[in-house]
Amino acid sequence: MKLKTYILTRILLSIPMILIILTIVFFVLRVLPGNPVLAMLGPKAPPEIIHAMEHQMGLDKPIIVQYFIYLSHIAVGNFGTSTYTSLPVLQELVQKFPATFELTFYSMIIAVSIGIFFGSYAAYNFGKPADILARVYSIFVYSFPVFWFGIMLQLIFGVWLHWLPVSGRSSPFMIPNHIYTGIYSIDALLNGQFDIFVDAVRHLILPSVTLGVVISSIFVRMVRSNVLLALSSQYVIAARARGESERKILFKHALKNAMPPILTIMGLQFALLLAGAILTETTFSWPGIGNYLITRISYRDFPAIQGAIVFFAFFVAFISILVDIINAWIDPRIRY
Amino acid sequence: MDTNIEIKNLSIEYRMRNGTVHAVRDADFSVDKKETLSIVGESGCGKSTTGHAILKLLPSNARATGSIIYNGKNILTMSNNEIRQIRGKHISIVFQDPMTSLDPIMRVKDHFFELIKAHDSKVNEQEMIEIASCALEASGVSAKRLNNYPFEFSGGMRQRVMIALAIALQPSVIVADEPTTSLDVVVQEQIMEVLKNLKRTKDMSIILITHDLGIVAEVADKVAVMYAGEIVEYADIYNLYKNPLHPYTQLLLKSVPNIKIGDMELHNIPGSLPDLKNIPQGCRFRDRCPMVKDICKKETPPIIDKDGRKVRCWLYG
Amino acid sequence: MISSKIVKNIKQLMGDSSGVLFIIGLFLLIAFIIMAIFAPYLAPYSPIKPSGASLLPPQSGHIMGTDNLGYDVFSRVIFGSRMAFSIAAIATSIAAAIGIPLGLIVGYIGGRLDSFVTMVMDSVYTFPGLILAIAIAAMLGQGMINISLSIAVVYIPTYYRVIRSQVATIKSELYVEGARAIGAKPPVILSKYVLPNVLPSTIVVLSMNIADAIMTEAGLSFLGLGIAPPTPDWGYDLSKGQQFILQNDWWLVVFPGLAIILIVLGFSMFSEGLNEYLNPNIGEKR
Amino acid sequence: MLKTHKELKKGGVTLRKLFLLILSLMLVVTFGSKSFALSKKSYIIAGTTDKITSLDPAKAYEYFSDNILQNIMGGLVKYIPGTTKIIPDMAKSWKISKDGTVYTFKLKKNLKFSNGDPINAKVFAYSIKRVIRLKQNPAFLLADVVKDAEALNNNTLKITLKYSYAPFISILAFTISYPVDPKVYPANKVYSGTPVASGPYMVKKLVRGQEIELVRNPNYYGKKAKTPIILIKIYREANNLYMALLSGDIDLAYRTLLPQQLQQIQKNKKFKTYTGDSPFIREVVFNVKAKPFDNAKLRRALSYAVNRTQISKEIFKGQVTPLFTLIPAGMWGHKNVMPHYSIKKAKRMLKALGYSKAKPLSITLWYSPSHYGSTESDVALMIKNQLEKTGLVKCKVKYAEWATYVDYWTKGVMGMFLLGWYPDYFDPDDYMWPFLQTSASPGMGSFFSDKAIDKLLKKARSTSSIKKRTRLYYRAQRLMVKKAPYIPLFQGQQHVVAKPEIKGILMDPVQIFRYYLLSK
Repeated sequence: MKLKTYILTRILLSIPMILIILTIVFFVLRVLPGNPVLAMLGPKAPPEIIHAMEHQMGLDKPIIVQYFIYLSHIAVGNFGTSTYTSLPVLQELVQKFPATFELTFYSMIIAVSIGIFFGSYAAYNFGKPADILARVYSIFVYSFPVFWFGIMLQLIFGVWLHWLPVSGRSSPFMIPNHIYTGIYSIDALLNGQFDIFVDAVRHLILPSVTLGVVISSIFVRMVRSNVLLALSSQYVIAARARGESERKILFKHALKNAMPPILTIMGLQFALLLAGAILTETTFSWPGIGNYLITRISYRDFPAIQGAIVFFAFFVAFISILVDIINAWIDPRIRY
Repeated sequence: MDTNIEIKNLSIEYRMRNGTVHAVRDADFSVDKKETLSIVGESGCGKSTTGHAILKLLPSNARATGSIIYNGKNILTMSNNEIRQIRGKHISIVFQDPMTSLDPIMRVKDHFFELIKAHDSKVNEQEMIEIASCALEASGVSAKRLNNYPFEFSGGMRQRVMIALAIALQPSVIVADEPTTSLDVVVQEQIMEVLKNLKRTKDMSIILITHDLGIVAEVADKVAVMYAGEIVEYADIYNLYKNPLHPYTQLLLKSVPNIKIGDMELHNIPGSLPDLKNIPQGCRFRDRCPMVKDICKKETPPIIDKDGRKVRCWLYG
Repeated sequence: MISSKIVKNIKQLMGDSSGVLFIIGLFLLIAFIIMAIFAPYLAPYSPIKPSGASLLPPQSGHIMGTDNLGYDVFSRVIFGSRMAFSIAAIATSIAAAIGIPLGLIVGYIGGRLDSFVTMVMDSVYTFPGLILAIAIAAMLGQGMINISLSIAVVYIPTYYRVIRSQVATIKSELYVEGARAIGAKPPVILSKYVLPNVLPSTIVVLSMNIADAIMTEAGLSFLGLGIAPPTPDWGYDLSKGQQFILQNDWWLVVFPGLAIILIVLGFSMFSEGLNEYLNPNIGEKR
Repeated sequence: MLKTHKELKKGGVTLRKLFLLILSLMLVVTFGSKSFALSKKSYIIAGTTDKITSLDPAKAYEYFSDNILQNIMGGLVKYIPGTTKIIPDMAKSWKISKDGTVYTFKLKKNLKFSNGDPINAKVFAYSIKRVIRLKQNPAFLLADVVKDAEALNNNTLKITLKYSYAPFISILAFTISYPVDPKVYPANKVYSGTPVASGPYMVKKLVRGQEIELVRNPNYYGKKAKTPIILIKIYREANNLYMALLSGDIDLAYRTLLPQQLQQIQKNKKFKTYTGDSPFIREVVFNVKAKPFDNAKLRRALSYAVNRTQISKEIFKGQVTPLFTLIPAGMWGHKNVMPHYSIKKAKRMLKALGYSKAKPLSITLWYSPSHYGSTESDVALMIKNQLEKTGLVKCKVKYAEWATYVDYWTKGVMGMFLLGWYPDYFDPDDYMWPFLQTSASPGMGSFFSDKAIDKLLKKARSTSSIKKRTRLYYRAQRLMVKKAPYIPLFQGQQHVVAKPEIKGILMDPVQIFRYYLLSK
């Protein structure tokens, strides 16, 4: 199978998954108590306006009809209109997405680097103090509630030491001149605005370290056990028997071979990262989709809640496709 | 003849969660230049462990004592870097399972490149391809397949690649650790042909680890018979087959009706290996030995020199 | 059976790191279980009635201080263990009660049903659990049962997947085939041959899940979707305490936070140790 | 062979170099200069936890949206800053007909919106009619009283009322009456784009839940705003706001730090705290149609058990003032009439109603956890504890998110719940009518109805003499005590915490926060 065909098949395979999540989300939210129309119009709205609005939103139709309307709307990229802001939900989500992406991306980089270096180092020093340290680290950090850890970092580096900003994505007026991607750290570099780049990175440090470190606990454990498995395999012994240096054995053979399972699990853990992102975003006032979702829940803004969750579903699906493609690229066996 | 590698008093233990396994005890043997030594025994008797010890490839929970002298130096006390320079260039090994011995995500040529670069970083790619092609052709694989991945090869072909890798830098010793066990009969024959050719054409000693007495008869010059971690008999091939001394060797040879047939194995002897975690006093073979005496249960037999042959049995003491 | 094995091998367990983990984890868990069972005897005050002035720092009489309404933090931490265990237990047992039989039956039957249910389960599994729990918790509203339910939904696929994949392998093994050949009915085969074989890994998953469930509950409480006050709950107390940490009223955050960290630590050490004890496949080869 | 060894070493060196490079980069980033593109004097950054819903005057109906509108728009009349006195704004003068139903306004000349479109009588007529047509939340303020609005000529506006209505001029000072640009704001749809300004500032950028950037309106007819740019950062929680303040991210915090944070920062010399009265009130609402709250005696008994001083002191650190009527202190007509805390009386009355220790009164108190800030659960719990202190009450506490809460109270689901009130216009009428008048009280979830009170309130509306109206409201308040449909709890305060260099912070009794007076 060519890589292209493989990618196409993989994308087709993820459609049912998205459909299932869409269905669950739809029916879960439809049972929520609280009339969204009333929430939108306020208690003093006259009944005829309420009915008109219900009609306009299609809430007076049978639920199964509503379901299919909803699916057909999503298929054409219509996520509905927020009852809170009267803006198209998709537009709001697209506006918030770069922030979430930036946070998760940098957290992932931190988590993956800690995971790979610490995990493979521990596996390589199996049973030695470094290994025990890695295990203690992963178990300990895993039990940190994300928001608790975030607050502690805020306290230490923001409030006490005044080193780093504790909330938001940028200092006032420190926004890149031209927005290409919406990811400030990248846009600033594209514009050549170094001061803005520094500002964006300063804002990124605490939230992405919070999320990255907490997630890294899982990665350390996972990399350790997979590299351990790879290190005990015959081809590693064979490479050693050929006179290959230990460092090369670790990186070229063990780590590279451990990569497909690691990547697959990392792809799965990406879901955990997103969940953590919601807590991190709320802790650091990071203006992303997680913050958006939590705010809108208190307003019973149905289309927005639904939209945010659906958006997450697409994001997760996209990442798992990406992971599979990278795997296929690393490991030729998958491609064929 | 010059001695190429000499093993003295080699003992190896594995420390496991539930006790210590005494895998090899007091092994003594040597291999001369151009000579083929065969280590035979049932599976689990410590012969592979001995083979791996020669390249210092034992797992981290293993502890080896004694000495393995190569070029006047003890391999067991070498630093990682010293042994690294010997592996693949001076002593190489062919493993039992060719299916897992090649890195699945590396092309065949990359395996050769890795080997060559590990020992001489100055070689350019053209030279490396030449060396690799040469070695592959010598083991019966077309040089055209250098660009293939391991999973595109059959088991037999992979073993040929492994052999090619082992001989590429013209080492003086090759350890062949049950090179044919996991292959089917026809392929076994082919691989043995390759080994026999090597023995003829290249200037190297081979340590052949096997439980196949047929193969032993075909290629070995000397034989060390191992049982439960001990070498029970050590002799040249002619004497061993003509007049086996140790009861175990005798049983082995009896269980093979025709040594010319290559696939006879040792499972015909009643009883099983003792538990290597807690070995009782006395001879390790006594429970299966037809000629067992009282002393066998009380005292461990020493190595006895008989007519220039070595045997570990009270029958001769 | 397993427990007697454990006792027998306890000395041997202490010999390596996973054994130490297991023992520490077990010790922590026992401490918390005792705390939950004997909460009324251990706690000096009622957790839902003011017992002193507000915001007292730790001192004799209030060893963990009091919160802004004068509730005794120590008593709330002790009673909070009940909530943690209840939610974790209810959530994981609902998840297990649905996930395990479903995995057994679907895995045994196989075919199209299998691929359909597996697809549904995989979809839920790959979706961020907390986000799903948030949506469901927001829908169901406050209360222990509701929170447990929303957490349970997230963990059903975990059990389903573990059980189904094992059933798929076990059902083709010789002794199961044999049982089928002599005419044993599917329920008998499932309960007599398959279930005992999948149980050990289920126990590991179970104890890992409990740790996860406690974390998820704390997360929900942090987002204001958890237990309604004044019911003692670590997650709620922690998020409430965060409003005071900047005034250096540190005890409101440190103690409930520590309780969460320690109980999660207990469960994950316990399950990690158990896992390596039951499946000692990695490590000895190298 | 030897080379390999060297290479290994070399590899180690490059790795170390890379590590150093990353480390130094991190240091630069951590301590790097915070160079700003603008001079410090040219902007002020404010922080808040409030949220914006709509900036269309026809829809805006909660504090923050209204407050922004008050800084970017203007109306016919306005309050003198720092007082409750109303003066002309876009109007030059006005006349009221003798029967009090026809208002005729003369407008100032050459008024312009920020986009250059003219503001004239037609624009006003369009805007008022648009509000009534759109029937959004605050529309009743105009719809209930305005019969018609028409432009007599470019500069003359005539508004006809349905009946004589004394507080009408106050309504004209409220955001609902602000003119909007007919070319931009559609006649039959709420507008959700960037607002067209008529006030000192205009909105340059609005990111919901994140920030609002205000810049000077070049076409403003009045005094220009002191500071060119105001940036308002929006935080999710008081903690985030407090931390931003402490770490110097913002120049001032306005609405709403937690009481304990405020208490703490008052001791901090790096900041200045400003405190003023607020017209905001909080109360417990009884649904007088729901059992057991349909009994006025029971409601009174419960109101004796509530200790407002404890709530004020312990939860709000004294930052709120106990209130014993619906009209806040500082406003004419205010009279503290409701009974003070007396647990003895509460016990006696409850016993008289047949409740005992063995058979306590079992009730549920509802609250909404985030709408009134995170202190709300504490208020609910403290009231619960106070009621239970009688020993005759068993009180459960339940909560619902705001949207559900609104749904619940309009449907009468909740029998006893916490609510707050921020006035639409500064007049006692706005504290009495919506609570007690038969047609309005369902909107408050109380469903209270009393013919005598209805009559008094109606009369007070159409009377213009303040003296007479004061007397009418006194009588209405005394009548209310007997029925006790509400337990007023306290009256808020407004607090601003700012860096000392920020000038122009004005604590206004109407609680209009004027960003255009700020400077540094």
